[in-house]
Amino acid sequence: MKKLILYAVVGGIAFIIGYFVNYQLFSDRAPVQPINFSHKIHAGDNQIQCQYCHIYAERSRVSGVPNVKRCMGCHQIIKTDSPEIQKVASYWDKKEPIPWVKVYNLPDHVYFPHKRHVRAGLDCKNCHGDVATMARIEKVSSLQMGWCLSCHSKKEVKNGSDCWTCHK
Amino acid sequence: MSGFFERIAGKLKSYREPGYYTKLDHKWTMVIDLDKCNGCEACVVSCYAENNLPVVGKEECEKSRAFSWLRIERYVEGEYPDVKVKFIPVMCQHCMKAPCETGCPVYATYHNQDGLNVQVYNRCVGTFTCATYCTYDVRRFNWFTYKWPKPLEAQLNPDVSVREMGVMEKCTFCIQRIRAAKDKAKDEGKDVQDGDIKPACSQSCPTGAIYFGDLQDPNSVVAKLAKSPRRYRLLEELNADPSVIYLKRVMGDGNSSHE
Amino acid sequence: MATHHTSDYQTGELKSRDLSYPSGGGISYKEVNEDVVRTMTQTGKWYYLALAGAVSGFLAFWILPWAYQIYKGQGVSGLNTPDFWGIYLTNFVFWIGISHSGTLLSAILFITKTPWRRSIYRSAEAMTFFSVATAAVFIFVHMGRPWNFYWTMPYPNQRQLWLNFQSPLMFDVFAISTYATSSMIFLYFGSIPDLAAVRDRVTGWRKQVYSALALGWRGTDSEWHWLFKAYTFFAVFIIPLAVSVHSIVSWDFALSKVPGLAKTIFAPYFVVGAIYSGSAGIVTLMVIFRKAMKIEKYITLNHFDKLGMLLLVMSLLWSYINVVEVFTGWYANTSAENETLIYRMFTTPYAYMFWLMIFTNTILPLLFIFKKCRTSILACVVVSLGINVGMWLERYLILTTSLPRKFLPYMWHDYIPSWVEISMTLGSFCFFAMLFLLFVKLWPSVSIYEVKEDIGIPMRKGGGHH
Amino acid sequence: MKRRDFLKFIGIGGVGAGAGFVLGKVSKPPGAKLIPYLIPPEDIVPGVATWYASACTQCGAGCGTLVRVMEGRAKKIEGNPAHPVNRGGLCAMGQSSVQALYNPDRITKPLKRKGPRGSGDYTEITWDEALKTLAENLTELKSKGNSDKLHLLTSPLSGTLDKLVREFVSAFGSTNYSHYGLFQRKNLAFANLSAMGTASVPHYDIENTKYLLSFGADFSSTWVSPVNYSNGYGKMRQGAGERGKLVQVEPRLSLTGANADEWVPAKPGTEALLALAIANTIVEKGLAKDGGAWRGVLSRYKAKDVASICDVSVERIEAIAVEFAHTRPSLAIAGDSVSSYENGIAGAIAVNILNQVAGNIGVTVIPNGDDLGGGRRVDFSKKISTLIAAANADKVKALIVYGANPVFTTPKAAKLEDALSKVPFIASFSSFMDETTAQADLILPAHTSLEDWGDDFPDPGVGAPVASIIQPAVGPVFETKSLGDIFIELAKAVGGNAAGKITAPNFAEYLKSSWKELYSRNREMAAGTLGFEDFWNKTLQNGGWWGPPRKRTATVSARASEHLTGGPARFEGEEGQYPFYLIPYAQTAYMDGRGANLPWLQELPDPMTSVVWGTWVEINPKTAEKLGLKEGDMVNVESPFGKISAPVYLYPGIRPDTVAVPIGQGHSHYGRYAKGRGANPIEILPYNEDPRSGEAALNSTRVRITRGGSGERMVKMEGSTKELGRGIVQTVSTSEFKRMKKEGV
Repeated sequence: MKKLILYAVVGGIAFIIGYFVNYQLFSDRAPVQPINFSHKIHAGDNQIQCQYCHIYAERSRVSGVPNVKRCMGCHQIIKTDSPEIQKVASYWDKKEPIPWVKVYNLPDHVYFPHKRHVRAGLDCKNCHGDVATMARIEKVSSLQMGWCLSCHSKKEVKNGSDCWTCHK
Repeated sequence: MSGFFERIAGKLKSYREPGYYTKLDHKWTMVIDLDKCNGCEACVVSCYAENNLPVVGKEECEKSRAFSWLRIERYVEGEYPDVKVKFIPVMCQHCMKAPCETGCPVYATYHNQDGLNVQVYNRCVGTFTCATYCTYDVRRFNWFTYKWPKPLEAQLNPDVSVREMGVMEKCTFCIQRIRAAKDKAKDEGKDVQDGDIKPACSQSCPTGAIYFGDLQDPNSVVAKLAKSPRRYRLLEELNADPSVIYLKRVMGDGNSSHE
Repeated sequence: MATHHTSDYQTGELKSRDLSYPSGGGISYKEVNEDVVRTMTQTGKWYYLALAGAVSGFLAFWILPWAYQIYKGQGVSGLNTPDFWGIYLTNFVFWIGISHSGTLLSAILFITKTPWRRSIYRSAEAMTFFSVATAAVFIFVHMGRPWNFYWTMPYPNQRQLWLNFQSPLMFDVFAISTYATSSMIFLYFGSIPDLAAVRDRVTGWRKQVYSALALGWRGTDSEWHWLFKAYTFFAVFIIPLAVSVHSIVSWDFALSKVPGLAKTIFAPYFVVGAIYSGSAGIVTLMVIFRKAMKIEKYITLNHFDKLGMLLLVMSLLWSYINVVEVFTGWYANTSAENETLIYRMFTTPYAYMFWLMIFTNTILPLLFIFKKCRTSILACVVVSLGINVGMWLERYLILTTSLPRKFLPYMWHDYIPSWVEISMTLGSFCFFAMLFLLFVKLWPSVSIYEVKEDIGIPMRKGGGHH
Repeated sequence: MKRRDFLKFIGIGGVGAGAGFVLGKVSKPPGAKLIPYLIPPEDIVPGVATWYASACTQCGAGCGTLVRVMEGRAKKIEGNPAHPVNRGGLCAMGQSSVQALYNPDRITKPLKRKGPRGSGDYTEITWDEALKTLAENLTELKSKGNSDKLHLLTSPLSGTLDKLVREFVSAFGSTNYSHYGLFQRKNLAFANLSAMGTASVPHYDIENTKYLLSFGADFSSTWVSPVNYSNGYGKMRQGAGERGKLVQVEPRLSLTGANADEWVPAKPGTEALLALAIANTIVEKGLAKDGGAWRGVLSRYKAKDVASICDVSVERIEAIAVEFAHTRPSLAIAGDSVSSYENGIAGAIAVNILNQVAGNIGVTVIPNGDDLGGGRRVDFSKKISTLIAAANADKVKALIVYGANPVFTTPKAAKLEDALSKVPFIASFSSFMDETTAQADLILPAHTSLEDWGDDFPDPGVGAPVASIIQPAVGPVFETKSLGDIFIELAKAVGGNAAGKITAPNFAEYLKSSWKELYSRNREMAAGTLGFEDFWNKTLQNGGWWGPPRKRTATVSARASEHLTGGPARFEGEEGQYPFYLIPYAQTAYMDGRGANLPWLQELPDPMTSVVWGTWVEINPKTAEKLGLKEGDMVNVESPFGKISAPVYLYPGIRPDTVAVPIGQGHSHYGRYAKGRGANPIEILPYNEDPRSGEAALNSTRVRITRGGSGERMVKMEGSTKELGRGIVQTVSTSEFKRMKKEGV
C-alpha cells in the first residue's frame, strides 16, 4: 500500500515534469507549413529583398505575408512543374488563401510596429535570423520581454523600458 | 543640524514628486467646459466604441459593474419648479499625485513620461487597491471574461487590447491615439502639434466641450484655457493634482424675468 | 528553564497557584506527561466526526466556491464598483486580528513572567499561526488573477520588473510573511522539550517524526540554556512585530483617501481591536478545547478570570478609540465623513450591525467587572462569542460603509455579498477548525514542561509548598 | 533501496514523464495561422486604418461621418469635421450604427414565411427565389389591373434613393408610396408651410442667438438635428460673443431643459397660448418690428387671461416677452412636446408668429430652399389612417415596408395590425426583425448604410446647400442587398414600364448618373473642378458637397393665423378619472424605438434618470408621496385606451400633474437586446391624427397611476443625485461671469 502511494507520487511528479518540459522546451520553432516554402531559395540563392514580398513592413505594424497573387506573379512562369508550386497554383485556382502557420507570434497585449523598427534602420536579421540560410523558417528569437528589453536598453531607445511603449 | 533635516525632507519630497526620474515629455491635459457640456452622452458611446468596452447587461449594471470609463454624472438641486440640473463628465483624472499609483503593489499602474496615469493590463494581478484608493471611482474591473456575440467582435479596435478576466482598467486618454499621432509625427520628422490628438470623447462631442492637448506647450489651446478664471479641478482639496481641468458652468442669478 | 528560575516562584503567587490547581500538588509530573500525550494518542469518535466535518466544510464551503470563482471570475462575488473589497478583506482583517493575541499575549506574559500563561499559551500560539494562514489565503481569494500571485514577491526576472515598495499592500506581504514565520518559530521553539517528551512515549512512525522534530533534545543544562535564550529573544522580537503587523494592515485602508478609512487613528485602533478580538478568540477556543480534551485541570477558571480582566481592559480601550474615531470624523464636519458616519450608524441594515457591535463590544464585556462573571464558563462563552461577532462586524462596517460612500455621490452603490462570499466566510472557519483539530492531535497542545514548573518540584504529600 | 525497487521507480518515472510529454504536446494550443490576402485590395494596408467619408442615416439629420475601417471591418464612426451639419460631432445613436452593421440579430438571408404571421417562423431562401417571388406577386397584381393596390411604406427617404423608389412606383402604376416615421414632424412642416411657404423645418441659427426661447424642443438629444443644434449651443454659450441665454418651456424637464437658464413649466397643451401671449405682450409694449399686422390676431391672447390657463404668472410672461424682444438676436423654437399636441400645428404657428414679431425671421430663422432638389418631400396626404382604411376596404393587395416600423409606433387604438392581417402579401426590406417585419410574408434584407451607396440632402438645411454621399465602407457582412439594387432588379423582373424606365445596371451607377445630372445643373458644383469624374472623386473623398451659406428670409403669412386655436390642447380621458397628463417622449438612445436593439444604447444611462435597459415612469416626488409610491415601485399607467406597467422614477423636473414615459422599449421582436424589455407607451395612446398634416398626436391623453403590474426591475446607474455641497460641479453666476468677461481675466 505504502509503496503504491510512493509509486503514484513518483509517477505524478515525473508526469508534471514531462508536461512542462514539452511545453517549455519543445515548442515548435520550425512548424511544418502548408507549402514547403524555402527562404533559402528565395532570399538566399535568388537574393530577393525581404520587402519585395513582405510589402507592409515599412508602412504598417505588420510586415505582411505575401498575397497569393504575388506568389503567382512569378510562379506562373517560374518552376511551374515543381509539385510545391503546383500546390500554390491549386490554392490560386480554388481562390483560397494559403493557411501559413505563424512562427513569430506575439500576444494580444503587445504592440509591436514593424514600421518603427524598420525605419530605425534595424535589419530584419536582428530578430528573424539569417533567413537566407533557412530551408524552413525557424523562430530564432525568444520574443520574451527580456529579449525585447535587452535590445531596447542597448540601443538606448527613448522611453524604451516604459510599459506603454510596447503594451496596449 | 536643521539643514540636515531639511535636506532629508527635501529628498523625500522630491522622490514623491512626479518627474523625479525623468522630466515629462508632455503633460497631456483635458479641459472640459461645463458651460458647453449638455450631457448628451455621445462621448460615452464613443468611448465604448474606441476602447473595446464590453456591454455587461442589466443584471451586472444593477451591481454597478457597467464599464463606462467615462460617465456623465448628473446632480439635481432644488424642488419643483426650481430645479437645477448639472452635468459633469468624469473619467480618469490622470492625477499627477495619483492615489492609485501608490496602492498598486506591482506597478501595474504608474505615471509615464507623458504625464499620463497608465494601467498595464498584463501586469495587473487584481488586488483592487487602485480602485479603492481612487477618489473619483473611475476604475473598472473585468469581473468576467466578456464575450461579444458574433459578429459584433468585428468592431473591436485592434489598437486596444481586449482585457481578460481579473484585470483593472480605466480611461487612458486614448493613449493609442496619442501613440498613433506620435508615430505619424515621427514619420513626418516633427513633433506632435496641438490638435493632432483628439481622444474619442473629445472628437465626438457635439458641443465641442472637451479640449485636449499638452499643458507644457504654452501655445496650446488647453494651456490657454487652463488660465481661465472659470477653471477648477474635481475634488482639488484632496491634492491628487488631477490633469483634467473643468471650466465652471455659468448658472444662477440673472433670471431677470423670474422671481 | 525549569532549572534556572524555580527560585523566582519560591515566594508569593501562592494564592493564584492554589486557584489554578485546586488539587494543589496533587498532580504529578507523570500525570502531566500522560495527560498531554493522551490528547494526542487516544482518539475518540467525536474527534473524527469533528475533523470530518471541518474537512468537508473546508472543501465544500471554501475550496469549491473558490474554484468556481477562479473559473468564472470575481464577478460571482457580490463585489461592485465602489466596494471592491467587501467581505474578503473583512475576513482578512478579522483573521489577522484573531492571530494577534496568541503569540503577542504569550510573548508579553512570558516576559512579564505571568504564571497563568503556561497552560494556555501553546494553543494560543497555534491559533495565531493558523489564523494568519487563514488570513493569508483571503489575500489570494480577493485577487483578480490569483494565478499571478507570485508577481507580488520580489524575485529577479528577465522582464526587469520590480515591486512598488510604496504600496501598503507590499508592506503587508512582508509584514505578514515575517509575522507568520516568526510566530511559527516561536511556537516550535517552545515546543521542543515537549516534542521530546512525546517522542519518548510514542511508537511506530510517530516515533520517527517526533524524533526528527525534537532535534535530539535530551534536556541537558546547556540545551535548556540556549532554548531559553532563543525563546526570550523571539518573545522580545515578536511584541513590536505584532504591533507593527496590525498597524500595517490598518494602513491598507488608512493610507488611502477614502472617507471613513483615511484616519490617523487606524493603526492603534486596529492593534487594540486585534488584541481584543484575539483574546476573545482565545477564550472561546479554550472553553471548547478544555472540554473536548478533558483537560479542565490545566486550564482552570483562574485562566478565564485573568483573560476576562484582559478583555475588560481591551474593551474599554477599544470603546475609547471608537468614540474618538467617530468624534474626530464628526468634528471635521466634512460632507464625506458625515455621510459615512450617517450611513454606518443610522442607515439600515448597517445601523443594526453598528449598534449590535456597540452592544457586544462595549456593553457586554462590562459584565467582566464582576468576578462571578469572569469565572463563569457560560458568561465567558457568551461574552467572548459576542466580542468575536462584534469585532467581525467592526471590520465589515469599516469597509462596507466607507467604500460605497466615497467622494462622488453619483457612484454610491450599496454592497450586497453573494453566496460565494458568505460560503467562503463559513469555509474559513472550517479551515481554521480543521487546522486546529489536526494540531491537537499532532502536537502537544499544552506545554508539559511549563505546567510542571507550576506544580513545583515533587515532594512528599502535604509538603507541596514552603 | 533494493535494485528492483530502484528499477521500478525509474520505470514509473519514465512512463509518467512520457505521458506528461505527450499530454503537453496534445494540449498545446494549435499555432496561430497567418492568412494572406488572395489578391490585396488596393486601399488596404493591414494594420493601418482607412477612413471613408459617408453620412449617417440613423435619424433624418444627415450628419457627415468618417468611418474607420481596418482590414475590411468598420471599427468606429466619427463625425466628419468638414461637414457643415455636424462639424465633427456625432451623437450616441450615430456612433452606434456600427453595432447595427454587426448586430448579431440581423436577418442574414432572404426569408419566406412558413408559420402563421407574427410567429417568426421563416425559412431561408436564395435571393433569386426571393426576388422571383416578389416579382411574381407584383406582376400578378399588374396583370389583374390592380397596380394601384400596391402600397409602399418607407422611412422618410431622401435624395436619389427616394427618386428611384418614386420612379419605380409610378412606372409600376401605383400612387401609394408614403413615408412614415414616428417623429416625422409633419405638424411642424405643415405649420411652416402655411406660415412661411416651405414644408420643412427652417435652419435655426442657434450659434448666433443670444436669447433662445425653446418651447419643448429637446434639441440636445433627439429633436430634428441634435448634433447641429448642440454644436450651435456650445458656441452660443461659450463662443466669440456674449453668452446666449436659454429658456425652456415644457412640462417635463428634458435634457435641453436641464441645460436651460430658466425652466417655465407651463401646463401641458398651453404652450401655444403662452407663445401667443408673449407675442401679444411684445406687440402691446410696442417692441415688435411690425406689430400692426398682428395686433388684431394677438389681442385675443392677453397675458393676464392666459396666465392662469398656462400656470405661468403674468409677470413672468411679461418679463420673458421684454427680454425676448430686447435681446438681439433672439430665437423661439417649437419642439416635439408642442407639435405633438392635438393642436400641434397651432403651437408651431404661434412660435412662428412670435419669431415674426420679434424680427427673427431671416436672422436666426433661415427658411430652407431646396437648392439641390433632393430634399425630403413631405406629402401631407399620405397618412397611416389612409393605409389602414384602404387595407380594411381590401384595397391593399401588396405592401412593401422598409425602414418604418408602424406596428410598433402606431397606437393600438389605430388597429393597424388588424388592417395588416387583411393585406394578402407583405414584403419587408428590413435587415432587422422588427414588429412590422415580423408580419411580413417575404423578407429581403437590405444593407445597412455602412454597406450601401446612397446620398442625403439634410433636412433641415444649415442655411447652405448640402449634399452628402453615402458610400460602402465595408463589404456586406451577410447576404444582404443594396436597397437600390433590389428595386432595380425588381424593375427588371416586373418588366413593362418599370424596366423601361430604370435602366441602370445597379444602384451605384444610378446614383452616379443622378449626381452627374445634378452636377450639370449646378454651377457652384462645377466651379473649381475638372469635369464630373474629378468632382465625383472629390465628393467621395469629402463625403459630399456643400456650398456657401445663403441668406433667405420670409414673412409669416397672416393667413396662418386661421390655424390658431383659442384654448389649450384637448386631452382624452376625463380629468377626474385620469388625473395625469401623459408625455411620451423620445429618449436620447432609443428615439422612436430603433435604437433598442443596439447594446451600447441599451447600456447608455439615460441622461436625466441614469436608467438603463428598461422603461420607467417619471413622477414628481410630491405626487408620488401622495400616491404612496417609492422609487422603483411598479405602477400601471392606464389611459382610456389601454394600460402598461413600468417602475417609478422620482423626477423633480416634472409637473406634479404630469407623468412622462420614454418611447423606445417594449418591443415584442427586434432581437435579443430589445425583445421583451420594458413597455411601449405608444400602445396606450389614442389615435388622434391631424387631418391637415396627417401626424398623430402623441401628447393627447390623460392617464391614471395605480400601484401594481408586472415587469422588470428598474436599474439606474446613479447612487445619489445630491451633490451634498462637495463642489463637484462648480458654477459661477451669470453676473460674475459677465464681470470676468469684462475684466478680461
